[in-house]
Amino acid sequence: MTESQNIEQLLFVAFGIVAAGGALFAVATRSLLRSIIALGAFLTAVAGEFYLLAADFLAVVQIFVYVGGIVVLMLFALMLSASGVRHPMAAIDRPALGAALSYVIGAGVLWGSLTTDLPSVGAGTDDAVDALGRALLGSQLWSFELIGVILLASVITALVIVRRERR
Amino acid sequence: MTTAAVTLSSVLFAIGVFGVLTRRNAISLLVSVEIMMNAAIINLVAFSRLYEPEAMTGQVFALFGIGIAACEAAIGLALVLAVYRRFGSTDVDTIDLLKG
Amino acid sequence: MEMSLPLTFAAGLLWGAAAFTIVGALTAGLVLAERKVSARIQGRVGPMHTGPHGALQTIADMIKLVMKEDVRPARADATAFRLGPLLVAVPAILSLAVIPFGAPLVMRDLNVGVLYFLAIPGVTVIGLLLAGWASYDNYSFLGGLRSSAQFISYEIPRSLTVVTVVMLAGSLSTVDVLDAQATVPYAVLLPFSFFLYCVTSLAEINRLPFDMPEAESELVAGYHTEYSGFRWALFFLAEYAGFFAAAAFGAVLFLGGGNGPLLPPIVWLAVKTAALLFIGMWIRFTLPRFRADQLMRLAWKVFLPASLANLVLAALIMRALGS
Amino acid sequence: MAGLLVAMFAAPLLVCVALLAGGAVTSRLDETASLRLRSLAGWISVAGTFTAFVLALVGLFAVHGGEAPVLRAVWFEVGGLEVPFSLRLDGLQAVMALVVSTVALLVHLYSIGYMHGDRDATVYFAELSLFTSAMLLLVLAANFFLLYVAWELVGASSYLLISYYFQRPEAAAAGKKAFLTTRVGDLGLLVAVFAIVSQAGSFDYDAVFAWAAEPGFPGAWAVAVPLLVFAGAVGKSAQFPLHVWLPDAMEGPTPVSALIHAATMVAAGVYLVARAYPLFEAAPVSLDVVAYVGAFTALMAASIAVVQSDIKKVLAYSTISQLGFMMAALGAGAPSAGIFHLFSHAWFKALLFLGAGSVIHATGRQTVARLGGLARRMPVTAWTFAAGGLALAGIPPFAGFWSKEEVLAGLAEHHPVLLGLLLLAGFLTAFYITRLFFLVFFGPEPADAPESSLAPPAGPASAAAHPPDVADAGGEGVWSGVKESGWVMSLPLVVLGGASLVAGFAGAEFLGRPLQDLLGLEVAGAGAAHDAPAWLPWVATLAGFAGVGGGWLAYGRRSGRVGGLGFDARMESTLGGFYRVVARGYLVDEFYSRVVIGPFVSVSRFASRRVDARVIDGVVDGLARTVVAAGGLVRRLQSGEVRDYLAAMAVGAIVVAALALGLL
Repeated sequence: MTESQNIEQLLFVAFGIVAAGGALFAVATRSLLRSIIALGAFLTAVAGEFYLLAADFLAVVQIFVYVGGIVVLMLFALMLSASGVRHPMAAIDRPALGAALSYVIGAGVLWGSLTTDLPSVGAGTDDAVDALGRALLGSQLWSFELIGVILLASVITALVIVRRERR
Repeated sequence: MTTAAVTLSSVLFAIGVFGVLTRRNAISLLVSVEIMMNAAIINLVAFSRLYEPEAMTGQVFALFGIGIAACEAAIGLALVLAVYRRFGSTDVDTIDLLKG
Repeated sequence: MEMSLPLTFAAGLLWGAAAFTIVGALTAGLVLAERKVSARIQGRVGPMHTGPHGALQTIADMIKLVMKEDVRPARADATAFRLGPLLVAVPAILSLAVIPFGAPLVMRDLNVGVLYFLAIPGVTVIGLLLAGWASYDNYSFLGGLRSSAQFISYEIPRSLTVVTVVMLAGSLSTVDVLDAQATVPYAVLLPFSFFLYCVTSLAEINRLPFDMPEAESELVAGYHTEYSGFRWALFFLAEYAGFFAAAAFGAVLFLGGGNGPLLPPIVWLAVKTAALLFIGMWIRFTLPRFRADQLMRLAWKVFLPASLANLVLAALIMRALGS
Repeated sequence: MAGLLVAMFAAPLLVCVALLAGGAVTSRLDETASLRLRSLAGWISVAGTFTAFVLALVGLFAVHGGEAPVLRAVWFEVGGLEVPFSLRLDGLQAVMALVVSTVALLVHLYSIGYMHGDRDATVYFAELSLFTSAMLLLVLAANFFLLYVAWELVGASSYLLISYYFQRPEAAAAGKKAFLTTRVGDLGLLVAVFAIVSQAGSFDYDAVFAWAAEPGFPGAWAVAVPLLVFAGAVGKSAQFPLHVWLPDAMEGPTPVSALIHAATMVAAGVYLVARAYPLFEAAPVSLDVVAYVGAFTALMAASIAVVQSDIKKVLAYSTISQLGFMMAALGAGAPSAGIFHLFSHAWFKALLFLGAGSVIHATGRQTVARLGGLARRMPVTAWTFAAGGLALAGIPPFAGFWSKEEVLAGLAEHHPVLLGLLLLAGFLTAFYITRLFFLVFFGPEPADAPESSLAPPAGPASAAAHPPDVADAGGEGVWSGVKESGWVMSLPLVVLGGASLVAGFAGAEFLGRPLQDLLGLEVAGAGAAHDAPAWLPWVATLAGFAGVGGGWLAYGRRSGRVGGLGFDARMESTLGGFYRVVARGYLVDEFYSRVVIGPFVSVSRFASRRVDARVIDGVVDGLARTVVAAGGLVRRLQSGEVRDYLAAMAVGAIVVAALALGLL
């Protein structure tokens, strides 16, 4: 194990702590605005994890779509609906039930993944972007097109839903 | 690092589940769902590196996951706005009628 | 240049610190330049008193700004109010990281550099929304919403336009894009892309004729109405950093960046960037402002189709020429 | 090349989807965009059909050059049965594809004029494009399963188009009738497809034909399969006894009638028989059935057409009759003659329908008694109609002459009786089309118009005497506002008029029958078409001229005095009850409603009023009461709170995962 791999691991853990902390804050805070900002921090940290996992392209896409897109969308929704201002959010509801269930699920998933015999870390390819591009326009072309169609459909659907009825 | 990745992903997933079960605001629910989604995507990326670094299947899947998340957010938030207009609140517990 | 990760990390920190200083200095220079250029265009002389020909005027202004009291509206959300300007300024500076200023002078030759440059400023939108929302003021809120709507709308045609460059260069790395222009700059090969890039970039950085969000006449000062002192200076900094980044990036993508005879690359890049900056200022003091609805209509009904058509056309031509 | 096949049917389909989606979105979001889309819809779908037309043309040349494109792909697999998605283009299919796409193109173009200003034009063009796509798929399919799928698609889209004016009860009923009547035949085809795949083990044309050509071909299947296939063809091609839907289908917009009920869909049955010809060859008795049904239908429908009073009904019965000619040729062992007649018929019958549509569009009327003297007002329509009529009557050198000649020659050797029937039908054909032409375009203007067609319009005095039959333009002088239709409507007329004149040469004997060569359908044992008796062409031509001459004597010559309809009245008084029976289509509809529908309705009534209302409802109500009572207990689980459901889901997920891992 080289020194640089060590540092990489360290960074991975650091980003992981940021991510987990952001996620926890996002679900725990009573202010919806802060929850969304925490989500943004969480997503950025996850983008860092992607970078460390040799997925540069995904990391940038994560920032592009998630932070620059979805978080902004959520902020818009928050501001247009003014929820959280006129109606301050209720405190966490039934925390015991949530904690129990999420503990069982999380522990189960963790136990399942750790008891599975995972291979040791393989090296990422050198030109991940190139390989990704080839995969998207080659073997995965149909799924890629399908995603486009789904996106278009959801955009239209969202437009139709949000549009105000004519009086 | 694989262990770290699956651990992180499990923890994040559990946090997301907790949020979904305990929050009452529709936007908060979406936030929690996005957290769960990211937990899954982290696994995809990590395993993509483990199993078939050349085929990129995991990364492609992760990319699709992000795309689907965008769709989900668009429609979900549109619904939130529509619900807000009708009920004056985005609290999911106020929406307990099948017919608005 | 292959560096080990810790070294990269340290270099990154250094770059960050340097960048903030450099951007501060750049902003001072750009503001002065802008005031001088506007004065020339309007037949005035501009600042003359502080320093020779007013050269130190902006320095004085900056000192004044930093010394001013930091006012915050009573009902404002404190966290969001503080976070807003930071989230606007930091991405603008971060986006400079992938611009190749000359052979060794690029902080990080990401193999997704172009995409990075397009993605990072997207975070700015969050800052704009937060700043507008947190000020608890209708003008600010409207300004924030308008700015972010404008930003998001123009981000799409801008990205689509840059895709033509990526297709032609066959790489997402800014360094590769630069190398690919060793003989002919892309402005010659992709003139329409260049035009679209310039116009949408002007809109992205909120400059005239697209500076609707801060239109003084109707919104006072948009999302930064309630800001003062250092936080206001951050917005100002971000605007000029963004202006500079867009020009430098345009010079790299379309004008061959540091490529040029005789002179060292950094000088060539400076010359080309300065030319684009000058054009930006020129436009600012020549054209009138658009109305908000015109602005959005322009983005969705003109620029989006135009950039799509440009993309398809470029792809077809490349296919036909077999490159 | 395989892409060509997909693109051919996909182009109109894409247009259909785009129009429907665009219509749905714009009508919901933006009124002006919706209006703009409606006015553009026609041109969009013309573009789609034009693409298909160009591709069909390319395909035709490719086939001619000997390289027929083929596409093979597995569609899905069910329990070891592989259902292919395979397309191909051989001579027969290339000719059909060209006919379909050309007529569709012209009809789309014509529809832009005809449907101008219609409120639902977007939907209309989407449906028309859907039909075109389905029809092309039907033609291009290379296996029976895909053929059946396309067959149903064609049926469904035709249903949509027939009942396009669904606010009118007649149109809705006509659509239903067409759908249900053809369904009777479709059932036969469905059973045939099942039988084929269970016996031959494959859907592919080639494999099935190889199976049929085996020496030990089992006897019962050999007869049953072609007859079942023919049942499908009888339904779609409106042969006796399932012909009753076609006249009613005239409730649809007239361009639809031209496309579906003249040139393409009704020809699908003929195509089907020609396509499955090897199956029929294996059982000569099935060929005889085809021949007799076809010839009988030809004569019967021709006689009905003579006495119809609605311009479109005349053409509808004429279509049935001509399809009978084609079927007769197929049954007599001359498939290429049948397809040749299909080919030429498509042009002139589409022309006649579009001409009729032009008249209806201009005048708003379609009863011959209320038309007349239109030749001066609408010269293009009149002269192209005349060309179509001459082609239908079989007057040389028009298209119908050459193909009818081939049909008759095919019958000459083995079926002298049928030959006689068809000669008589040919005479009647010439007669009724001449009658129609003179009644519509010559003679005086209708009684509610001034005496001279040149005189200025008179007052509305007499208009009220005749109730409007579609939507009368009002009480002014009847033809005063009538003028030739715009270019989008007259261009297709002129093109089809030209085609009616020259299309026949494609299969003419003195040119070496290039069309028949391309089809590659000639049956091994049947040289009959080539050595027909020398007198036959003369007799046939004579029959045609006799019909035209008779028509002129009865309706053209003395039209000035008795308003053209005098001969109808004379026929009625001479023939008496028989005339009325014929006019009502030999009472087939009445027969059905008495013998089939009546008992069916009474059985249904019994089932609904006694069995259903008392027995079944009693059981169901009892069950329902039990369920309601039980539901009252479970109701408490349905709190309507999203998060309760989510929690339940999470618990469920845990349980399922535990079960899957064997922990519970």
